[in-house]
Amino acid sequence: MNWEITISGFGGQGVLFIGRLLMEAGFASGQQVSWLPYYSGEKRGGMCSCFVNISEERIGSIFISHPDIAVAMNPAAYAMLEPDVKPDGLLIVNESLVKEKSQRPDLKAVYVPTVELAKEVGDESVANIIALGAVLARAPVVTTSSVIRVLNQMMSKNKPQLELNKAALLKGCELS
Amino acid sequence: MNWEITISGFGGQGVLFIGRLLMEAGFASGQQVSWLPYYSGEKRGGMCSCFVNISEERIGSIFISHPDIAVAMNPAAYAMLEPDVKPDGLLIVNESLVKEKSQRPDLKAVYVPTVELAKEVGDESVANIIALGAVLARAPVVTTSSVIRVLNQMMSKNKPQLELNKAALLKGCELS
Amino acid sequence: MLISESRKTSYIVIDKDKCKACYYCIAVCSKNVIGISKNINRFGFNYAEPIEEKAHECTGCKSCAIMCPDIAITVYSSRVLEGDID
Amino acid sequence: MLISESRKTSYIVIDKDKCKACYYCIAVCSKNVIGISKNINRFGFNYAEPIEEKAHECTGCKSCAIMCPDIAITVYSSRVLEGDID
Amino acid sequence: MSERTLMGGNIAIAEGAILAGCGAYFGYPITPQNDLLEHMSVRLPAMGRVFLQTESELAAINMVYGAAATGVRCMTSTSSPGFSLQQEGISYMAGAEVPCVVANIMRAGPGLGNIGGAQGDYMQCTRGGGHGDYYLITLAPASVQEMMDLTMLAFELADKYRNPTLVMADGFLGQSVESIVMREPVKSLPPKDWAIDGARGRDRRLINSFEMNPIDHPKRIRLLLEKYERMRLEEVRYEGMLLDDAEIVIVAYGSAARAAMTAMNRARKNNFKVGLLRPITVFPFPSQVLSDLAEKGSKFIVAEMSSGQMLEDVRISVGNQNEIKLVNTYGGVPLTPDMIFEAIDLMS
Amino acid sequence: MSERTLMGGNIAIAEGAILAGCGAYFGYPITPQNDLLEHMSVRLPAMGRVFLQTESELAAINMVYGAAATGVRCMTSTSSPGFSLQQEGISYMAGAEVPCVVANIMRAGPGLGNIGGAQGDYMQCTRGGGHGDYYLITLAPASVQEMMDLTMLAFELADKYRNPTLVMADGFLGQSVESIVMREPVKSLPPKDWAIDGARGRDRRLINSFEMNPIDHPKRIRLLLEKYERMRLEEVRYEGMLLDDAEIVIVAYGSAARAAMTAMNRARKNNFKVGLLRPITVFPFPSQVLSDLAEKGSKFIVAEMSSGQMLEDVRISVGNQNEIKLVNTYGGVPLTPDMIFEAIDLMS
Amino acid sequence: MSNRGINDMDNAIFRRPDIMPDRATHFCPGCGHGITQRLIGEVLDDLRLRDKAICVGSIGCTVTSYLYYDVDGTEAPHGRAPAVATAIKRCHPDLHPFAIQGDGDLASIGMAEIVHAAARGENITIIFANNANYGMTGGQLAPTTLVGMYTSSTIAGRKEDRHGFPIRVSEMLATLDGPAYISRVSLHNPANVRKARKAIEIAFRAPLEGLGMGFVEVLSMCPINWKVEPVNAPQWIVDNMIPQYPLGEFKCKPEVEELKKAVRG
Amino acid sequence: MSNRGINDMDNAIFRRPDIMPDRATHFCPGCGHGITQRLIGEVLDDLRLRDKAICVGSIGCTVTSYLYYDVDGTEAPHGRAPAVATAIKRCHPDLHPFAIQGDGDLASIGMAEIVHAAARGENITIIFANNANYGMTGGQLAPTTLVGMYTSSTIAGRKEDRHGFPIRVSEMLATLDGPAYISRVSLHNPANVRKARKAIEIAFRAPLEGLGMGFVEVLSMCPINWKVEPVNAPQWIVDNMIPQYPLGEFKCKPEVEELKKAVRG
Ligand SMILES: Cc1ncc(C[n+]2csc(CCOP(=O)(O)OP(=O)(O)O)c2C)c(N)n1
Ligand SMILES: Cc1ncc(C[n+]2csc(CCOP(=O)(O)OP(=O)(O)O)c2C)c(N)n1
Ligand code: SF4
Ligand code: SF4
Ligand code: SF4
Ligand code: SF4
Ligand code: SF4
Ligand code: SF4
Ligand SMILES: [Mg+2]
Ligand SMILES: [Mg+2]
Repeated sequence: MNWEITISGFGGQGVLFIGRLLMEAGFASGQQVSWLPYYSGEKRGGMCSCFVNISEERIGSIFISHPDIAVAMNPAAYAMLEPDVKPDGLLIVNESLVKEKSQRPDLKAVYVPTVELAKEVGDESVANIIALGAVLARAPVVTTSSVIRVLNQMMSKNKPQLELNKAALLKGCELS
Repeated sequence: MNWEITISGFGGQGVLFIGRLLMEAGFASGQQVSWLPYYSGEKRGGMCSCFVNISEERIGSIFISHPDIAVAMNPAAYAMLEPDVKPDGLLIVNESLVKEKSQRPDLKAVYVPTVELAKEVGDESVANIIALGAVLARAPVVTTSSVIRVLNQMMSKNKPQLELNKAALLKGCELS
Repeated sequence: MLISESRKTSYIVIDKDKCKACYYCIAVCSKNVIGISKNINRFGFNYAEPIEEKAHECTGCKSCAIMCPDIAITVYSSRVLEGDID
Repeated sequence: MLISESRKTSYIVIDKDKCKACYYCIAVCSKNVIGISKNINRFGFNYAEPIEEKAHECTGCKSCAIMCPDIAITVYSSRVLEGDID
Repeated sequence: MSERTLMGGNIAIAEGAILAGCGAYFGYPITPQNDLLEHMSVRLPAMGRVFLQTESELAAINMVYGAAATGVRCMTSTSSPGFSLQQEGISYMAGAEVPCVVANIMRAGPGLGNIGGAQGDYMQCTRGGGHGDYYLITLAPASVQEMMDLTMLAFELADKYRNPTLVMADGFLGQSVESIVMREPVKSLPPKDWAIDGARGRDRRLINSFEMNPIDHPKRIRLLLEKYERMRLEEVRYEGMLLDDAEIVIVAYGSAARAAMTAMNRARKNNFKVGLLRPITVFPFPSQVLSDLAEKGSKFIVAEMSSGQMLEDVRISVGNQNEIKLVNTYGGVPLTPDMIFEAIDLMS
Repeated sequence: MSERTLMGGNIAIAEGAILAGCGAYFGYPITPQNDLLEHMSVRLPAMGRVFLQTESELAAINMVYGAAATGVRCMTSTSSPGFSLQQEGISYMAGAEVPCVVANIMRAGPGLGNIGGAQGDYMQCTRGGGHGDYYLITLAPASVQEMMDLTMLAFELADKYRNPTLVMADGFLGQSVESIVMREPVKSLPPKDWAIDGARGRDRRLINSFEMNPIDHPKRIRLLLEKYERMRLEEVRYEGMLLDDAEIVIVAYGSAARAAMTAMNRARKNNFKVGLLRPITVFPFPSQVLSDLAEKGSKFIVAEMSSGQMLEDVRISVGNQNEIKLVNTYGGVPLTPDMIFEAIDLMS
Repeated sequence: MSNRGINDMDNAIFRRPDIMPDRATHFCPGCGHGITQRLIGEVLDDLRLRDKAICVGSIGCTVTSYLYYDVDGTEAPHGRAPAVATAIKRCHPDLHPFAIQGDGDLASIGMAEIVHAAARGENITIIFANNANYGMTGGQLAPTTLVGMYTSSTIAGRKEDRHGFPIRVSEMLATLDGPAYISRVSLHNPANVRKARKAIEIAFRAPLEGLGMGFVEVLSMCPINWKVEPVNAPQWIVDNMIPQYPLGEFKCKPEVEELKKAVRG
Repeated sequence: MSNRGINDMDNAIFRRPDIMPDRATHFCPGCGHGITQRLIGEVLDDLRLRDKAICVGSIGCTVTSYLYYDVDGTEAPHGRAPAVATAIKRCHPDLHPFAIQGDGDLASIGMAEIVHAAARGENITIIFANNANYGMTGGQLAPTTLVGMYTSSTIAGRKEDRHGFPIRVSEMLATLDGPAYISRVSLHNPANVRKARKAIEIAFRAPLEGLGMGFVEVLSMCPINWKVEPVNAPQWIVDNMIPQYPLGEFKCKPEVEELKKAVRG
């Protein structure tokens, strides 16, 4: 299987970070991976995307035009991604900012109030992690525990931060 | 007829100037002309050549490899030009500096003690004009009077200079 | 109409959609007129806003506006008529 | 051998094939040791040369050499033995 | 009829520019084009136009950018190393669609090389030169007359396409003197409704090569590419000599073409059927005429003062069915009629 | 077996350089390669090697010149506008035969353009770039692994030929992260009996690109040209995928080749006989393999993120008998597998 | 009492300059460039320069400075704004080109261009936004970076022996005969912003009068790359920048002293 | 008497420096560059730098300066000698790169490189041969050309309003913290040549001791482009150049003052 994942939102919403977590987890699981940040518009305040491939085989395009999984963190991202997701693909929508609903019957669209849920676990800064959890809950791209291992490593020096992130991840996963 | 003329010597020997005079005279006589300076070696103290075409027709190469007329003002120029002059061509050799004699039977080689003759007319700085006179005396490339007209124009503000140059030109012509 | 005196008062208006929450304005206002909003603007910033209870203390010194990098602040001066109007 | 005293005298040598005839040397020599040759060198310059009659007046001050842009001048100092040698 | 006069190649560029209404010149000295700059330093101020000797070729090209953005016809001239330094600026101008003329009087490279004439910047001139996708019309004069005429044309084409335009000549041509017919000065310059000359009574204008919006940027580039396509269709210029019956076609430009002409004439005297195709625009390259000649079965001799750079364009045009031979010099050595004649002789 | 690790493309260039014994880095910030410079700013000094952030790209390339002249392996990295500014310096190095590595992480031009990845400097990279006759081996990595491997190779080739060598990648590749196998550090660097490292106990040496003597200059250039000829013979590198039965050959390099691979795989699933020819050296270009494929009657799709610059090399290689189609983007827009697939579909 | 204290007249005593279109900037929160751009906008208004001014964008965070003024604009390659502005002025003495150049742009890659435009006494206005780093590319070392200061390319701080000494550009340019007016100001508090406003106005007026280049170095906040909260950035200037870059005038031709009298504030 | 006054010993008290091969220069008659090159040769001899020195040719009439020393040499593009020398020194602290840069090379196209090498305090030696024009290309205006002076690109003389003001490079660089030693000397008479010799030696010693850049500006004759007879060229310096370019030291770090004591003359 070759998972193609696109995540988009404002710069500052942690879009690149959750892409990176996915890649790291995929890599740790022995898969081929690629990760590509992509800035559209002004660097500051503009749109920010990242493309992640996680695959059993040699990876072709590092740019993804039709993702298997898409995460739309803001309205612009939703407008951009919704038409492009592969048939039968998964679309995670940040319901806190995006008010639209997909009309595509061939999509698995999941609406997640990331900000609200993030607040529930303690801080709205982890809204992105909530969204990542939602991905993991719906698609067997990488295991939740592999992501947690990555978090453990990355945040080994900042325990509270680590706990917050883990909590958010699990909260996101719970939504199934 | 297309006259191809090459003049070489040290920078400072007035090589470019006599080429220019030839060109101007040719131009004034309604011919097509071209003039090209060429520096070989260091700019200062190095070799200096100029190529002049005077022609009835549209001129091809502005660079001349086999001149009809060559003027060698110093030994290096002689070594360079002597083998290249066209069969039946004219080679003017500055005898004041060049001690060699051409062995080519197909050449009209003329040895002119330019410096000495220049001194005779008053100043060794016009050795180049002596050589030009020698050219005019041997080859109907332009008329002597057309060169004098050019000199008249160029030096109208410096009478002694003009007279010196004219004298040198005639001295050179006399040598026939 | 009897106007006993006229007094100048001042107030500021902050364009919340330009504010980037640097809070320079808050730092320089000696009258503590400005505070941080609980709400966020379209950039996602908790923008600065005049604190209602303090707004009238504004002296119109313009310091906040002068320091605002985003030209989010306009300062108004009002002539207030004091006295009785019948 | 009786040597009554020893005196330093100096002289210069000009490498005529390096000289470019700027004549700085001539200008700075307070003893007028240097003149212009009637002959030209391989560049075609009338090079500078010590004037025979003046050569012995050279003080070895080196000014000429110091000013020579072409390092054409070497200055020598000789110890001259004065006295009678038999 | 106009008067004939003697003129140096570099001076003819300067005078051609003046006739074309060049209002400003910015340049930095470099051999073999110092006389061009010096000529401008006298002529332009005398006419109330702008001359500035700049601190570098970088400054020169950016001043040209600034002046051209205001709608003034303007130019710089330089030689190979200086031209390399101007690539960023030229790329900016192409991106911002600013018309100007750059004269590159080529000398021998790479590096400092020497001050002999050369044609080694052909690729740099004909492929845009700097970063990004752009092309410049590149005019290659082969006589002093053309130095003047093509410079004047360069200003026209620059304005027509809002693009920098090159006059590319070798140093030999720049230094040579020939007789020319003086041209009439251009009477009226085209209006420039895009120029930034002060937003008096109108909306403000911008001249730039940057789009914040990543969607608009490719759009902009597409327009540029369409422009280059139009150049390819409309601006090809060349001179053909004795091509009708030619079995061998010499392809040469600049002073190499002059040598080629002599060689051709000599060959004709020896009954070789030789013609000459002289590109006047090297971008756009006269590919069609070459491929037509190739169809007829010609052989080709490419004569140039470089390692064989134009050869590539000839190859693309001709394809791989016809014989193509390169005759060349480099390192500041002039190409002689002999060398070309020898190649003709061998090929016949 | 070596360890796998995750690494960014630009970082892989830096680490590859370090493994290759790069003793000095000189560079100026420019997006999208700032992380390369920043990485070097930490790594090199920690190893006792030289890192210097320079005042400009001009200074950077000339510092590379100076360092390389002393025999140190060294490099700079930049992106398109900065690369344009370095052409004079690169020309000097080619002329003086000084080996070094220059990484150009291309962004969209012309001019300021934008910071999206692009392949618009192809002509500039593959035709020498600056003034005069010279060429540079140009390596075009298509993965993070190759960013490392080809950088190491670039240092080898630079020394082998005493010539600047380019690593040319698009900004997308530079910013991407992939897993790679770390390489072993190069153990011994080649001796340099030409380097100016102090004339201790030997005759003095000179590193320059200028010959006073006009006779010697062309000789020198001839040696250079022979060197480029050797490169053409010995250094061509490419990857072929599924070429044996391919009726359509996609030619693509860099991240465009990655998109092409996806498109090819999709096409194969749809039973189109499609192969991929991925030049790893774009100079020297793998012309022979292309002309062999052309002989077999293949059609070609050239997929690149430029206006069609590599297209020219494909045309020269293939000749004018086979169909060649260009699929491209520009202005910082990534090339997608869709676009290439569509072209395959149309062509089949 | 109900009808006491009625506002009979609302008068904006501070508002967006007319010449600045109503759009948000692209700068980071607390970026000094926003203040500098506004001050220039005020001067453009006051001197009624809409028809004359040409905004020359220069590469750095102020590259699109032209977006914020309703005047003609262009965009110079990195470091070359003084060259572009020079040509505009030379060709159109009636126009008034100005540029906001960053410290990377002006003091690093563009050093030759600023020195020469200054030496030539070009009648242009250069506002030199010194934030001691390369903002746009992510906060690397600039020629103006302070000794010891962290940047993304000097993560252990600038060290004299390895990275050299910060350049005091105003002092350096003041050795030239060309410039009419050179001063250094800071944006760290309202009083200093007012002084900056005044300096900028002089830097416009002097070249407008043909007296030579007007040059103002503005010490400017870059909280994001200084890694400080915006609200602490002004104090960072006071603590770190002003000791190295003292405020004041470094050049003021006598004719400019005259001009100053006309400047408000 | 015949045997009186015999020379028993001939001792060259002034001769060609050992490090300078016996070849003629390519300079014009009376060119100051010849003197400068010789002075450097003397210093290379005295400091025994044959094994360490790297002569960086820079484009101008001194481009082939490396031909005149028996040391390793290279050739920088026009204006870039300080960059080339910087890299050599950084990579080989044991080597000692030096360059003779013309005023076109250093003060015009190479302004950014010299300012930055100076600001960084690179331990290199730069000899700045100021002859107030571009010698090599035929005598055009240089940034150092004097007001009123004829050049081939200012045939009516340099005018401040059109061509700007001459740059006093030494004074300008002296505002930087990096250089160890900056002085201006002249070649117009033997006494001044002696001073020049001393300054050049200090400019070598200071960076050799790691104190920063050694920089000497040499006012140098260019008779051919000044259109004066060589023999009048020294006076031309006195009359025209020194008033604009006063001689003296502009920077001397305290440690350099110490060093001076070791310098002869
Ligand atoms: C030739 C070139 N080199 C490098 C860059 C990349 N670049 C863009 S802005 C910049 C420096 C910005 O710093 P500064 O001038 O201080 O402005 P700031 O962003 O700090 O305001 C650089 C190096 C470029 N665009 N062009
Ligand atoms: C990039 C570049 N631009 C221009 C030149 C031409 N050029 C050679 S030397 C020189 C200036 C020489 O003047 P200066 O530096 O004062 O040295 P001088 O000859 O007076 O000693 C110039 C402009 C060049 N070689 N390279
Ligand atoms: S100064 Fe301006 S941008 Fe900053 S917080 Fe106040 S209103 Fe907002
Ligand atoms: S104008 Fe003065 S008093 Fe009023 S809010 Fe602003 S800073 Fe405070
Ligand atoms: S100073 Fe030297 S070069 Fe000049 S005239 Fe005297 S010996 Fe000759
Ligand atoms: S050493 Fe002194 S005295 Fe002797 S020739 Fe030279 S200048 Fe004259
Ligand atoms: S990076 Fe710094 S200079 Fe640039 S916009 Fe942000 S705060 Fe301003
Ligand atoms: S032109 Fe001037 S600087 Fe150059 S060699 Fe001649 S005298 Fe010396
Ligand atoms: Mg900055
Ligand atoms: Mg000079």
